Amino acid sequence: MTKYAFVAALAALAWTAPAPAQTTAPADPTTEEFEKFRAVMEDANPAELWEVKGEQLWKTRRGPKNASLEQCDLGLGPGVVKGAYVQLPRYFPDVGKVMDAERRIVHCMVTLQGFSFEEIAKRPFSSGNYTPDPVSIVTFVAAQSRDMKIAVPQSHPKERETWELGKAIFHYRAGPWDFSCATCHGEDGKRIRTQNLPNFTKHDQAPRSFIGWPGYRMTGGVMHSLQWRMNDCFRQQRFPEPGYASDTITALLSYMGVNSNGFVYKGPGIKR
Amino acid sequence: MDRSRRIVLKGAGATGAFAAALAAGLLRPGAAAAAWNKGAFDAKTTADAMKALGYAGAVESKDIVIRAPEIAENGAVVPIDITSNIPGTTSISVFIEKNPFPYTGTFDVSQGALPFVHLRAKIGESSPVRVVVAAGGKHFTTAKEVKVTIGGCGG
Amino acid sequence: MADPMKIRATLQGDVADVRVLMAHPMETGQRKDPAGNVVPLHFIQTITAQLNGKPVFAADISQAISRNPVFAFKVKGAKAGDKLAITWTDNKGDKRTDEVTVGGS
Amino acid sequence: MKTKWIATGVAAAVLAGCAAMKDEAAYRREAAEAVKRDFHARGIATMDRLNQDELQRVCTEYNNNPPPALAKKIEDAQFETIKLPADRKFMGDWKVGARLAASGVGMTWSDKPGAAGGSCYNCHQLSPQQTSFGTMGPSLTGFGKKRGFSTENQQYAYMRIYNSKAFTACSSMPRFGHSGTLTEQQIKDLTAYLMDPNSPVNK
Repeated sequence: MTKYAFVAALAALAWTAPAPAQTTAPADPTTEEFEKFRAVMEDANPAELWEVKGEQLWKTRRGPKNASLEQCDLGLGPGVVKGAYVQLPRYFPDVGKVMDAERRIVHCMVTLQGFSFEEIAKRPFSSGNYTPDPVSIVTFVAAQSRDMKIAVPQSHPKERETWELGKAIFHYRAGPWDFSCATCHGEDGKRIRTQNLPNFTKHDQAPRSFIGWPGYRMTGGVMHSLQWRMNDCFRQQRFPEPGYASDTITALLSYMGVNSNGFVYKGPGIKR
Repeated sequence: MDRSRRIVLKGAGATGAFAAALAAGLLRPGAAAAAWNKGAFDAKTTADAMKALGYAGAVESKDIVIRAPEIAENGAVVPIDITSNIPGTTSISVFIEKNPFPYTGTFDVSQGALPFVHLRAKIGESSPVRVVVAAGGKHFTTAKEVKVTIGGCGG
Repeated sequence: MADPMKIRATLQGDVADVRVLMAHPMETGQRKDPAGNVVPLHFIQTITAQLNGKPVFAADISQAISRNPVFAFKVKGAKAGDKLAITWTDNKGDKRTDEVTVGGS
Repeated sequence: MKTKWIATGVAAAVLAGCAAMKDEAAYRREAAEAVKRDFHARGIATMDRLNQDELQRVCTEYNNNPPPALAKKIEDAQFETIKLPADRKFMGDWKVGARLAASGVGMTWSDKPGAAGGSCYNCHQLSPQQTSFGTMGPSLTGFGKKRGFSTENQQYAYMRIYNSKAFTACSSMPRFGHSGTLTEQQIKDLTAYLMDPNSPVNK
């Protein structure tokens, strides 16, 4: 049967196409119920346990070079942690690259402390009782930007290019299921199951994800950073695995971060 | 053994020295764990657990307030606030009826705490959360249903 | 050794509002690790709190309490500068005590 | 003089327009290069997954909104990919379909080859009893009851699941048959879940 014969047969049955899905989300009682308890959960967030751990790791002399991270330059000068997280990703002249927070921390662990990037990248995500050091450290660093405005810079040409690249990767459809990041995060008011999907192309919604990370994830009871969030999104996207602390991840975080500029960062979050 | 008696026994040595001994790890954990009611914790039903705790005759009360989500965002971490408005409340016990082992814990507030507790529990499937309050040697109870659903991509 | 607790004890009149975060896996004995092996039961069983050395709150709990447990309770008759100590003990005999000053940070 | 200014202005505008378009296309090319450089194969998720087919390329380029003629061309080509069951029977077991509809696994690097569900509830409301459902796609509650339990509608459901792009060029819905995610029998079971009068979807 040709397509047209088939469509004609359907039409003969006076079958009408379903009304298009609603473009604006109706008031969603499930979401409202979750929101009621969000403040309760945030008030006592196990993420604080990793803030403490991360601070120790930041200050302790470790690694082959027996150095602390207190000379690490997160963009505001060596050792300046306060406010650094909400201004990342940014361009770093010493490496000629844009780096996100965790990538920069790992860079400092490699250059200042002598750790091996390959070793860190072998097991970069939390599972069970294991939390990689960069995850604890980024939790500490992020907490030092609590209640500060997100201000990811776009003054250097490389920063603007990185944002553009992030936008293009965000919209890149591929894989067996034809997904891009935008498939789930390019429309307003959509859900997967009961989980809300912020539209990252919109300035008012992008912060809804960016602000919650690093986050204590109730599933598994582990601490996760944005590096993990990007990794697991690509898994769900049915893509191959993105490299840890790679240009692709930095570009996506640049896209999300800049789109969140002007909003107040609330510190490490708690996630479903 | 009655929980409040256990606290009194422990309270007998409750001086700065006791706290210091605890902090220094001098007291054997076995001493503190002696009264942990294994029979109740191992019970497969709320009724059996309540029997093991001596709560079998608990009467329904509107003076116990349970604040928990109607639908939990994640069954692994369900926030529960319990406040008892019953005068003389000495302890608050929690049972998650559909969990494999319903008895979740007892919070002793007889030694100077207000009759309130916040906890976060694992709820395997939609279930009533039952609370039993001990007050003046009597037992009171109420329950609230918490729904647990599938949240994310499921993969 | 177990990681430290995070305790906050703020003062509302003469009531100390206590909130505690504990680092503990709270294994139910039913979970499997990625290799498919059952992770044995491992959970906090008892919690006690002392205000200046005097017991003020206690709990017996099961493995159904969430991983990395969070509790809040309220202690009467507290004043700024009081010492609040919390101790937990788990089913393997591991234990941990941490202390904060009421009304402190 | 004046006309020259205008002419220059127009030329500049055209140039600027071209430059902007060129930039976007350049970034799209760069994105394709970046992912191919930064990603690695893991489990069943091989690197060839990053190569866009014609449909993926067009949908990316037009932000899922291609010109109508191009959309029609894609839809016609996708329609041709649909393999109907040899026995022309579209209905399987709705009970098996119910399990497939609720399963979100399949095709990720942590999944085993061949182990896949339909992920239907991630995006659609189906049985009114299931309160946990996504809203990315339209509600399919009462699918068969509303449309009529005809063979044509069974075939339509089968085709939609097999290759949704045959009807909407840049639909968000995966091509479950075309991509080899679901077998013919699994698509039949899902069709039954939508179209069987006894299925909870139609209750």
